[in-house]
Amino acid sequence: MKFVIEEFTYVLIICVLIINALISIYGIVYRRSLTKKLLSLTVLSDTVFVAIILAGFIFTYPIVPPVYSDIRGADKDFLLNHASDPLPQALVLTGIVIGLAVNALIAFGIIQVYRLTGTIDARKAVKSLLEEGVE
Amino acid sequence: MIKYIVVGLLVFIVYITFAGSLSTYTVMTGLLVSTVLSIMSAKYLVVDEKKLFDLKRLLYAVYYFVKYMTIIEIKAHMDVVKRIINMDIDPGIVKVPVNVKSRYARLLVMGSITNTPGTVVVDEKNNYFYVNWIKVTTFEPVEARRIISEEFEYYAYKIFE
Amino acid sequence: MIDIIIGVIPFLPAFAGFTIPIVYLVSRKRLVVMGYATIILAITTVLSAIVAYEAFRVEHPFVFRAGGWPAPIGITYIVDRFCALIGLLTSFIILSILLYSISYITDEAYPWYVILVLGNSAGILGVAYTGDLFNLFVMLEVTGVSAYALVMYYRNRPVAIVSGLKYAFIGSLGTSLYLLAMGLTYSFYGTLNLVDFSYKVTNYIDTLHLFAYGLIMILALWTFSIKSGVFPNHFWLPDAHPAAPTPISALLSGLVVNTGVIGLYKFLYIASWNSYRTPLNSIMELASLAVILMGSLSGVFGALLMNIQRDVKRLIAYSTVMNLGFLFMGIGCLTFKGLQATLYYVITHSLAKATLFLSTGVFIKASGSRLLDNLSGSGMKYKAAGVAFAVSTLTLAGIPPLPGFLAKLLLYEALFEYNIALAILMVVTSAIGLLAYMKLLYIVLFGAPISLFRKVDMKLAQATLLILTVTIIIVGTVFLFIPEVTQSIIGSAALQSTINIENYVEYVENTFIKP
Amino acid sequence: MIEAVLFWIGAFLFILGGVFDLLAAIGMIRFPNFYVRLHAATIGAIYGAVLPLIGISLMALGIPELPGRYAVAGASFITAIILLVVAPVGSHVLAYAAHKSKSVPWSPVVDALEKDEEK
Amino acid sequence: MKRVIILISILAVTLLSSLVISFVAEITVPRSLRDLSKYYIANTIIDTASPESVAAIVWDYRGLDTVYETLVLYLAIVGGLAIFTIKGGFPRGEPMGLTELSRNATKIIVLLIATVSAAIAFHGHLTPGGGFPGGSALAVATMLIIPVYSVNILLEKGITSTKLVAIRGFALTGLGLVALLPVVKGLEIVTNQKFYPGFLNGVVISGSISLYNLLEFLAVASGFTAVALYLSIPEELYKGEVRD
Amino acid sequence: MIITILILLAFSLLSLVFVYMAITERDLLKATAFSAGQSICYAVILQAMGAADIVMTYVAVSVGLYSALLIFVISKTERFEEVSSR
Amino acid sequence: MELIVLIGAPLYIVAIVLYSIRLLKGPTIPDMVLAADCLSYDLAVFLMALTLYYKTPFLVAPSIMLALWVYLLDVYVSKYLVSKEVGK
Repeated sequence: MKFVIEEFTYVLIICVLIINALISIYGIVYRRSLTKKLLSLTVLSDTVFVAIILAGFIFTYPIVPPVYSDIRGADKDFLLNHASDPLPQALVLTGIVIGLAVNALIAFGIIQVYRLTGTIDARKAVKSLLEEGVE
Repeated sequence: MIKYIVVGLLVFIVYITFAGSLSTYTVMTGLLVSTVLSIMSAKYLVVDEKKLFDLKRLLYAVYYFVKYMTIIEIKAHMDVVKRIINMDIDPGIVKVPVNVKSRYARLLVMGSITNTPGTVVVDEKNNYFYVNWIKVTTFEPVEARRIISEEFEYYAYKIFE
Repeated sequence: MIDIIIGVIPFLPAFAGFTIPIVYLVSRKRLVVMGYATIILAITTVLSAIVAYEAFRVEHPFVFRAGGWPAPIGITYIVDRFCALIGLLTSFIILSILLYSISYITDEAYPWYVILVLGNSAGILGVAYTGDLFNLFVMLEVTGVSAYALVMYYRNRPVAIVSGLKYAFIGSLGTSLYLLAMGLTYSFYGTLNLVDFSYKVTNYIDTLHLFAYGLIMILALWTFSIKSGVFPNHFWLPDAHPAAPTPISALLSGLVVNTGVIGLYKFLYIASWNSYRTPLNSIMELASLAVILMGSLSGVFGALLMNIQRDVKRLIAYSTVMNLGFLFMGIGCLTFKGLQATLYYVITHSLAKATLFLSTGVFIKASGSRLLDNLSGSGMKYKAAGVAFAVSTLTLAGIPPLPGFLAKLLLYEALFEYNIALAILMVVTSAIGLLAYMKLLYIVLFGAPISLFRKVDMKLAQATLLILTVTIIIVGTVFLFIPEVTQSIIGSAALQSTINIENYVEYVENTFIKP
Repeated sequence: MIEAVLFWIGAFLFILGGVFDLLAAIGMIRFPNFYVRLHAATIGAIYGAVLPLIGISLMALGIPELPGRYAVAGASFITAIILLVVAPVGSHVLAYAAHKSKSVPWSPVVDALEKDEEK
Repeated sequence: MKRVIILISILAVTLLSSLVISFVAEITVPRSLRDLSKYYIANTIIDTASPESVAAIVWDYRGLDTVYETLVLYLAIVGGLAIFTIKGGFPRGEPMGLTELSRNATKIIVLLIATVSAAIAFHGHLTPGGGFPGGSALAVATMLIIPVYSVNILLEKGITSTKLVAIRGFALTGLGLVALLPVVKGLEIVTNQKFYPGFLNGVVISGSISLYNLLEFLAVASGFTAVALYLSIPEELYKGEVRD
Repeated sequence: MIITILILLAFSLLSLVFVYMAITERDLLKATAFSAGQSICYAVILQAMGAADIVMTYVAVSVGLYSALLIFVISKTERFEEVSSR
Repeated sequence: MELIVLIGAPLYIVAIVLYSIRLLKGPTIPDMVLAADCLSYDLAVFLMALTLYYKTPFLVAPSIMLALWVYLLDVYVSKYLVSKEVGK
């Protein structure tokens, strides 16, 4: 019975992550407000991060961060069996920073769009450009 | 001068406690960080450095902390928990005069009032706290002070002034 | 020694970017900052030329291990002849773009501009050299972020900001999906290295892994098509490229779009050479078909839309869509000829497109307008820019002595081998494109001048344009008339990563194991 | 011996905190408007968070086989202190903003602040 | 109301499909690490003198990624500041801030945050944490000051954007130099243990990892503070700026 | 192990709810609060998977900096997604 | 030790779910932010308890950050409600 619960959890998380990603892609593509698009982008990247961490997750108790308690490395065997996977963590760390960078840049851009066109609605902004005429 | 040492010590203690070790590396970096931070921030944090090394105030603070966490809080918690169950509420904002003057004393009073379930400080204006009260029993400021904040102010006065 | 140089090449512009604020605060002179960046890029160009020379001198690709760690543990750069040539091309074109910018970018925000250009060049060079799938992601983001910021460089123009935002949204959506692909790669195959991945792919051929492999391919393909601006994801490109300052348009249209092609090369050629022996083959075929279809569709779209543009920069941007379509068709063939055509086409297209944009920039600055009609006759006014304009347009159109002809010829041969219908489609498409090019050429060079031209002082820019023009002509004549050179450069580069791929991969694998 | 005592005191505090937390959550659901919910939130912050954190700190001290137990105890104690500082200020700031912007409709028995502001 | 119905149906679909999949498909949950991560965990102390595997991967095994990731952050901040540049310099308006009480409390909280962030950054090679979490924590401290005290107080205390960009430039130059220095001795870029010492008088410093952490801490904190400064400039100033 | 599974189940479903509400909410300030809730859920999931490094960075970035960034953006632009729906 | 956490955890999880309902329903912004506050104070405790459950000292830091960062959210939302410009 126990094993079924674990498999169910695993599958459920994967399903939830897929659906979260789909909802946020919907948000990026179809929602009109630029701020909402930015928010959806953050949700999408967060979902991807959790998915990557899930790829390195192992079902064991207890699960600890891959850090030695002392410099001599006495608890090596314990860590080899109970540590979480360090590589996806490193990848996600890189990914978080990069996502933050891009989102900060986009936030600056959104504010500037509002200053210039007076709207943050993506379609209205494009429309106002057409009315002005492209140079 | 004393204020720098005190702020630095505070920072150092927080640093060591957070890092949770007493290795050479932690102590060295802790000293560095506490020096830098105390030089940067002590002049904004401490106004009157004479009060800092007064043992009596410290003892009062400890006594107040223990008493506050046990007796006062339990009373207030039980009161509000009862209200959660029987929904006996009459919310309102009453005016409460404050007599303590110094900034940290006021902060302590405000924190104590807010941390007691049933009362939340909404604003502070002209020596009055405006307190949001879950069951308003009196509209009179002085009477309200007696119920809400007299005890806190007594200790705040002892500790900070 | 050479592998240390390889590691330093992409890092050098990045490091220069880090130091620019200090240089600016110390000097506060535009020429100093620009000159500093130019010197750094010149050094980079020399170094990448050395790498390219060495890559053709020896048989095997170079492997650089960052931090000294062997392959699946650390990051490696794998520089074969293809990548080395692209690296040389990139650094050369960026150097000329920066030289051009010295006389073009004269407003106050120039330090930011220089930093962003340096960062962008670091990113493209990194994409070209890297042999690690996750590092490829990081490099794509370096390229992407600087490109978004550069598109938004004219901060008081709504067009620039809105199209830059569009680019940023669609680009970061793409890279998020690529990151997901990296997660899948790691979770299913346990490696992130290109060559290691290509070995491990064949170890697992159950249904789940097949599915994962297909998903990885789809996500990567989608990302690269966004980065290159190819058909289903081309819509951001014609907005973003014209909105930027002209040197940046050249940078984006000439080089940044190449990142998708390089990524596809790494995925389709290096990472999956091994998959023909297994059931993965069908997935590969599907991927190749998808690439070719996307390419041909975007070729058609680009060519048709080119003909109805009135804005000259938009016209050239649509030409980029068309040419990237051709590139995708070439790289999707998965054959020796396909890769050969792709490599030569990349070189030609980058050089010509950069030159075209840069020369148009002179006219635009002179006439103060981007409408095609207002530019008429400006080519005669500025002789050097006019010559560069003519040469680059004719190159893109594929007129015989210039390199564009040979590129189209090679592509035609490759496509003919794959499917004759595609070859014919490609010829028809380039004929439609030719119409637009001819219209452009006619109006700019021989049209009657209708507007007053301002006097612009862009000597350095014109000199740069002349250098680029001479390069194009040399490349065209040498490669067309001396087939041995073509064979020994383009051919051998393609040979290395298609027919001799097993030696290639074996060598790389051995270098990994060797400490 | 002392460790067992510490452990059980900590455990008691932890469970007690959980009970109070649950009560506070029920209060959050049941109370009619923001100004009343503030009081439930206070329960959640003080006896629902600070107390169990102190409990965890005691528990960690009471388990000799836990690696790095002083780190756990110290960190949770620091967290408790920080919460004690942060929670009232957060509530106060929110109440201030809600009152100032008049974004919460309510029917108080008396509103001395509004009267004074109208003056 | 429509939203709630859709939400409930999505939840139901998710639950049902995962139930069905977990019963039908043969799924094995992972119970042991991959070989590659086993290598990382087993050898991190020998290879990099750092007991923290994640820090070892981030700054040593895959250090190049992280250096370029720093470049991405740098470029994004530079791009943002390029969009927001103002000619006249910052305004000195009337500060408004929040209530007096929250100011007094924020002082203490900022000090606490700064201490905690320093602890996180300096122990990056020993415990989870490092330059980036620490730096963003310090940035949070300054970002607290902005709404509570108003941006003017920061400017009056001499924390201007020029200085911040300069600090960031110096920190990043240092970071680049740390990465680049081993090349002088003919080693690969971002080499750690062959060039930098792992121990100093018996204290673990893990070679370049702690250096990177320190520099990244400074760079990230100053970068985000600059971003927050620019974002908190009142909008009226840009009205005239945009019309030019 | 049972608590890990409990956390994973509860918080993944909760995060789905938050994501849906955040994306479909018209009031952007409320959407920001929902997104903060979603970040908190993800942070707990990550913590339960033993990724402490990530949680520290993630909490700082996603709960703190993103919320602040979004509120900055909202305060400088519009609070509601479509003006007419007000 | 596991037992204690095992007994305590359902209490906290139920509380968290109830807070989340308030966060989702919350008719006004201050309600929602207050719920987010309580949520993260709770989680600070819960994550600390998880540290005991996993028997490792390295998971302690996130809870302190959770408690601090939500204060940032509070302050920003309040400032936005009080005056539209955050930096004033």
